[in-house]
Amino acid sequence: MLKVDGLSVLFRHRHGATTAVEDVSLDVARGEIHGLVGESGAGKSTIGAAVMGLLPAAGEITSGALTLGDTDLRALSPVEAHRLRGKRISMIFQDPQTSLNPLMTVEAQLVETLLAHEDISVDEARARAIALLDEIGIADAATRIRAWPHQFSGGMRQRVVIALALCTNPELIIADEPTTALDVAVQAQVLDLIRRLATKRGVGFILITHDIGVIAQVSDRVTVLRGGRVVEQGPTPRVLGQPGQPYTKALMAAVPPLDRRLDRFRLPRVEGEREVPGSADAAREAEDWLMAGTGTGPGPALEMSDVTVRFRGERRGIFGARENFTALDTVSLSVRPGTVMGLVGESGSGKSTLAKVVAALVRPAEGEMRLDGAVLPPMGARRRSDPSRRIVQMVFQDPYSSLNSRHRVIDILGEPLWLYGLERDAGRRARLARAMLALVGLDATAAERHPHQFSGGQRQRIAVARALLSRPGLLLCDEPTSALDVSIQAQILNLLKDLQARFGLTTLFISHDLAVVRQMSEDIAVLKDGRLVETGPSETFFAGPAAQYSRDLLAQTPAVRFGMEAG
Amino acid sequence: MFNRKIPAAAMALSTTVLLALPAAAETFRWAGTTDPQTMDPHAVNATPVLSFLNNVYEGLVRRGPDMSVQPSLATSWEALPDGAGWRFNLREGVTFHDGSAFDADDVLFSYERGVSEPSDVRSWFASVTDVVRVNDYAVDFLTSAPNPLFPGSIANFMIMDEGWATENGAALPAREAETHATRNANGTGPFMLDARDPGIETRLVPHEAWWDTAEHNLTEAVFTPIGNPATGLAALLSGEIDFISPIPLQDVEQVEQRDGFKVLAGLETRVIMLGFGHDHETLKYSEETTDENPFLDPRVRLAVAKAIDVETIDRVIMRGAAEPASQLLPEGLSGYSEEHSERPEFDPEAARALLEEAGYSDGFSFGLMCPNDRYINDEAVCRAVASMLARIGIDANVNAMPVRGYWDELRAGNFDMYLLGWSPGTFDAEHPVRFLAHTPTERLGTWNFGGYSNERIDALLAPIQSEVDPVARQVMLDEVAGILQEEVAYVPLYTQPLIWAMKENVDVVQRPDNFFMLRWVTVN
Amino acid sequence: MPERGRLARLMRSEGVWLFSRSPAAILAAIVTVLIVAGALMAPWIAPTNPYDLASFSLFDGLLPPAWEEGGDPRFLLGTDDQGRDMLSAILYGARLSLSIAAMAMAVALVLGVGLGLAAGYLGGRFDAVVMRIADVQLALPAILTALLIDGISRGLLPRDLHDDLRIAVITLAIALSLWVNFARTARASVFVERQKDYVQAAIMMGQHPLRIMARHILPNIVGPLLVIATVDLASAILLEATLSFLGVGLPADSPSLGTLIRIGMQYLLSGEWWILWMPTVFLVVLVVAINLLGDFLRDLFNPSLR
Amino acid sequence: MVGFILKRLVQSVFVMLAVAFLAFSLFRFVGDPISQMTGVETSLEDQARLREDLGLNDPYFVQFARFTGDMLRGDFGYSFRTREPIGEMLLSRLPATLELGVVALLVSLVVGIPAGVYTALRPRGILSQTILVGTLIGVSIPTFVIGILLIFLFGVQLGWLPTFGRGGTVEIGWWRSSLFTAEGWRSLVLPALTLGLFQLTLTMRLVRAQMMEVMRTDHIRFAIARGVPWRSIRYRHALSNTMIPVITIIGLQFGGVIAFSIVTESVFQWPGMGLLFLESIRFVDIPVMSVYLVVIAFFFVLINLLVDLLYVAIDPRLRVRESV
Repeated sequence: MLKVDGLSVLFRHRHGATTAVEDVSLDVARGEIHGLVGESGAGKSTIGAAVMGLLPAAGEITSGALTLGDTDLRALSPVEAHRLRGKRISMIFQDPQTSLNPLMTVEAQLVETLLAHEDISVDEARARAIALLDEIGIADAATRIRAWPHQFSGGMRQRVVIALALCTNPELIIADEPTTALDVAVQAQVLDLIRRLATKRGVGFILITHDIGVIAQVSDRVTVLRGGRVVEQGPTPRVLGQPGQPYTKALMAAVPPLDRRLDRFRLPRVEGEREVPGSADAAREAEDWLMAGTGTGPGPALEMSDVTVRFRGERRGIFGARENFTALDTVSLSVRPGTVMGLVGESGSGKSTLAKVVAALVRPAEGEMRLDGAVLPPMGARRRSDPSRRIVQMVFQDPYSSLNSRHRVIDILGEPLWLYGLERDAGRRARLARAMLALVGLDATAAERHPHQFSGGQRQRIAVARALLSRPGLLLCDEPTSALDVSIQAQILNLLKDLQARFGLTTLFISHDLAVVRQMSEDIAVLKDGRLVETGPSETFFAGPAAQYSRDLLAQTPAVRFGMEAG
Repeated sequence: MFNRKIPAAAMALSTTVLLALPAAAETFRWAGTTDPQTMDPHAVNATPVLSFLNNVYEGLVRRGPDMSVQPSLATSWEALPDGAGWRFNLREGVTFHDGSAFDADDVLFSYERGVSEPSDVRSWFASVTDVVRVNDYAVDFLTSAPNPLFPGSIANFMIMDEGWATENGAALPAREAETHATRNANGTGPFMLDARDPGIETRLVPHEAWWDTAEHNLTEAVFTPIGNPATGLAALLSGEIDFISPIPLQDVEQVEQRDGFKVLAGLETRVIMLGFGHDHETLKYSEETTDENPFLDPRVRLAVAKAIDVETIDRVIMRGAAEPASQLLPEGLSGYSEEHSERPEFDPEAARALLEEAGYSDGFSFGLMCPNDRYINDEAVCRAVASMLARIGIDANVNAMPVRGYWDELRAGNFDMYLLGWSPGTFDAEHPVRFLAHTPTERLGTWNFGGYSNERIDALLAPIQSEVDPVARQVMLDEVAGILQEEVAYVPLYTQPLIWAMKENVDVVQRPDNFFMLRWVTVN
Repeated sequence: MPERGRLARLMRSEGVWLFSRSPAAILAAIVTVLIVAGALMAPWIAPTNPYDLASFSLFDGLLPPAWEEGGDPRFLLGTDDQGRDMLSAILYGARLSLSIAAMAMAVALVLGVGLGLAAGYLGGRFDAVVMRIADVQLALPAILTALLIDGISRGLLPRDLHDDLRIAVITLAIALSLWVNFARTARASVFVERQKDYVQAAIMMGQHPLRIMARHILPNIVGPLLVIATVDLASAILLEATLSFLGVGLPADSPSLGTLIRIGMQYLLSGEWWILWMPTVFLVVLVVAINLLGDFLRDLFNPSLR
Repeated sequence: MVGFILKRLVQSVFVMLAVAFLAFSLFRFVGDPISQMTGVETSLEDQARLREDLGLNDPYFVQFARFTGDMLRGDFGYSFRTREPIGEMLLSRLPATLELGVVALLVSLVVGIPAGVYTALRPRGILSQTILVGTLIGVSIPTFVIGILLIFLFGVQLGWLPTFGRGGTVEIGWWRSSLFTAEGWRSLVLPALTLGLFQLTLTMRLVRAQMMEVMRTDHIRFAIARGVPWRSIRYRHALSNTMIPVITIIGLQFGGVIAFSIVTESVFQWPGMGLLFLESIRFVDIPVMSVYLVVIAFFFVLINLLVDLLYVAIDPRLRVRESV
């Protein structure tokens, strides 16, 4: 149905032009789901945009043929191309929150799209829209259709987006990271829906994602991309099961397995990969400094008893009074000294709130916290000079906003040393900061540069270095790698595992990804809607979870089960 | 008592007007910069109000086109024996706008109202001890001392109808809250108040039963205030209004060049002068001379007078429309001293010599206080004076300010030299002496901010006021003028021009007191 | 560890490239630099010193520009009613207007950003109070603020001190009517930055709130503030002209551009067109240039528009 | 809803009180009203008595308490100049200012929004650049110069429009309007244009920036990807999302319109509250000044409240509460 032959795309910008996609060929048959996988910057979205004719202004197709059935897409005039969009090819975007026009009802948007391509009456259009919503699983569609987009949950909204893309029975739908913004449970349902539409309606899908689990679960064929070039292509079981190319192998090795725990990700070297090991002796100097600080013993034990957090509800509109929203409900938890406790739950379960309570960024309504037996004062009560300010450190999720883009790395790293009076002399502070950079695997020249000159992975390394420079006892990691590509994630997880093991840091590791949690934590706790559902050693948990909710969670997490030999 | 000089233009016109027959009837639209505050003739003693109300109300006497005192509601008046006062014989058959008759009671009521506490015209009756009703049509005004000018001085004392005022609760002028008389009127004048929208528009229509013959041919007169001079000029040039006063001096030439429009440039009875701080021990705004006040030395004051080139100020800033002045009142008014009509001539060298003689060869700096929105081009004149004085080494730093705060600053003595304009209410030389030359007391010398004091002048004031023989009176006035000139109490600069602009087909009479009389307006 | 020119270096590299591509911005920059330089060097390049009363005489009053017939080569752009050389008056006037506008801007910047930053960061009652004060300020027209301050300074200060403080009075009046823009913008930006992780991290580490505001948040909200600054600089100059028109402006013997225009207004129809038009055109060119620069900065700092 | 409005009204009382206090403190500093109210020949004694009668010698706070007390009872006091009740004066001048302000705002919206949309959709077009620079020049010339120029061009040279004042007014109860006669509209054109020009540029630039921002959002890209006709994308999807933030800013700008009206009214002799305020300054008519400012503060707060309510009415996210 869709045939892409030798596609190359060029992006023009102030330093000249870079080739985003080079000589990519792929074809998608009716009813086939073709996965496009690769790390960020591999050119997946560019290919999708090129097919739709929606390349950004600076982009330009330099060569290659794009044919849909017997229509040559590149030969179309802008008017013809626009008429084709929605009629024969549709597209779905990543974030359902922003994909729908907030000021128009779902009905208005559906009817408008239908009338754009078919001359049918408004009533007919509405009837077809309602039927479509029913088909994709929105209960009571007839009344729900008149609702506004903000009245739908994330998952439901993505279903509406799919309905919009589907309503004009296109031959091909390009889905760009359709499930990345969704929770695991909802992601599973959406992927099933896509599977059903492909087989039942014969719609061809191009499924663009960086999540190999999603590809494994639902795609028929897959193309692995790196730097705009096709690394490998073929039926999914073969490509993922027996990867031919070294890059694919490395990619698969970096995927945290759900079925067993590795002591460390074994990342084979891939040519062209710029791995810059920090100079060994500088790293050792930082290590000695840390060892001198934390002493021999492991990090402090953290106990939380009946911690409850209530937020004054968002003023829902001008009319209603505020109702309170309970984020955490009498959570009691204890982290053994020097161990890693994994905290897992869907978005909105309160896992981040818990970390923020420990970090005194959120004020608990009730409950008590203790660090090695001593009371850990909550927000408001914890004075700025309280020793726990130094002992408890946190690594945040979004690498792009956790570092102040106006400061140099040397300033960012020097701040804790100066603040906690660990090192009076400015020169010594700079030396120590460079040493710590080496310890986290970055070269000393990074010190003079600004955060925006680093990749996501490197920034997280800097964030970890900042945390270590206050000689912490307790490290809180709030989804530190969920924004990173799989291979980078593996390196960061290895770093955290090594540092935790070597300095005995008590760590609270938060993630929505069970596979990642399994690799990191000795104990595990599962949160649902602010309540602790289950806690215990992780190996026993993964052997057979006690709570039904945990079991469902485990079942729905897409796992790469192609009998792949262990890494 | 008027000689040829002032106001020639007015004289010529007044004769022709009497002969011209009223042509086709017209609505006459005219504008001015400020709206009369009130329609109550006794509430505010200010030119804009009195000028407007002179079209609606009438006094016992009135002033003609040449400022001569003419009979109005009083047909004749004679001095009572041995200067005890004046008897006024009232005109019979006069009716107010609402038809009620006019008689002596109305005069008595208006007098009581005029001297009441809330009234602002009490000062006119300072010399009046009592008013006696002789009969229905005769009234006596008894004065504490012989007052030869009394009839002329009450030309603006307008008579109200007792019945109408008392019925409508306007027996007294408004104190805090307005009365019926504030926005309504019932006079005997040639025009009736048809509509009054304060600050926006006031409409007058002719009073059919007016006792005098109407010389105008208007069917309706509409007054609108226009604050911004440029907008006012545009209103005239676009034909929306028929007459406006004043227009900026610099636009006179342009208006005259346009066909269909004309300008009447006469002189107002206002002399612009510089005053000194006679009672200031030291200069208040000087950077370096803070221990003495050079202006106390008459030679320094004379130097100031000689350093100012009034001819050039007239040519450049006043476009030649002003008239150099030598005394506190303009030439041509009664009591003007011909003897002292020479002003110190412009001689910077002599000025520097005088300064040297007085011991200020290297000059000094001082504060010159001026209004910026009171007189025509007041701020520009101040800056010109300052630059001329700078040329002889005395540096004035000019502080021009809106008039709203100006009088307080002068009363508080915040100046070393100040600009002042004075228009004598009684159009006689005694007026400026009473207010500007006499030593400041509760009632006299109230505008003598500099605190100038001279026993001889103080002594001469009373005799001047009561001297009946004009020749003897003039001798005394000449002596006063001589002292003021010799001591340079003030430095008179020029008589301010009066600029009226109108359409070609409009004929008016321009009176030097800047009163605009509708009854002499014809639109042909 | 003060971070020195890095921020500037970052902007320049990106800015310079963008700058070179938009002709309007280049033209605006050249014009602004020329005018500002001309104004600052007025005492040296202006033919005469219009503030020195002895340097000009009434005889030279109302002369047309040199190229018109009747013009005098000594006065390139003609003279005003006082005989002041228009060119020098405009240069000195521009210097005064620019310095007033710049000073007013500085005061408004410090006051507005300070209050806006604190209101945004502390929130709660302090924020409500600051916003209500902003409401009060917005409700008062600029002329009233000028009157109030002029009146208060006249009341409190000794008389002679009051006169040479007139410039300070006007500056303060203009500053007071401009600070609200800065406060609102700063407050809005702080709301956004506060949620970001680098601020949360600083709070968690126990840094002093003032330090968080000054070293962490402020450098990140410089963008929008700079845009407001250029636009407000233009409106500050215009405001000074309007205040002069309403009679509350500067004394006539040390004229600013606004005063020159007010004086010029009186000669609008009377044939001496240059007294009004020379300063007005000068003011328009200056204000347009500054606004164009403002637009360029807004696009520079608003990546989505690039 | 009621709670919200009550809270805002309480805040508005505070704002008005603060403005009244500031306005009343003018009492001491702007000049002495008595010298303006009496003639040249009035004796100092009479002036002193007048000052006593008007209670101007009382201590500052006594006068302020009396002033606010009367205000709360609806008695706005009397003008020093014309002795008229100030409430009546303002009421007679209110329609002129409001009508001028609203028409000026309409002009700025009717021209500003389409111009903003056009320059957003064709940023590099020649016409767009000329519009941008043209309006910039318009805004750079002081308002009073523009006013006078328009008067001389259209009033004097061409004679099409009246040069001053407010013609053709029709009385409807106490509201004197100039919207019902051709003459009324002719006298409105020039002042509304002068007052509107500044707002027009502001509105245009706001719409332009916001529109360009919205054109980049996901839901617009999704609409394009669905093949929705361009006209609907631009004017139904993009423009409606553009209008929300623009409306709040325009609401705030209305305060600016009132402030600028002072200059425009004085140039056109437009009998509105702005002109009354200027005259009261020239005449040191303090009661009128103080009451004017409090009324303006009230309008400003009222407009803020209306804008917030309008915001809710337009944006369903705030209006409809329950979520599935």
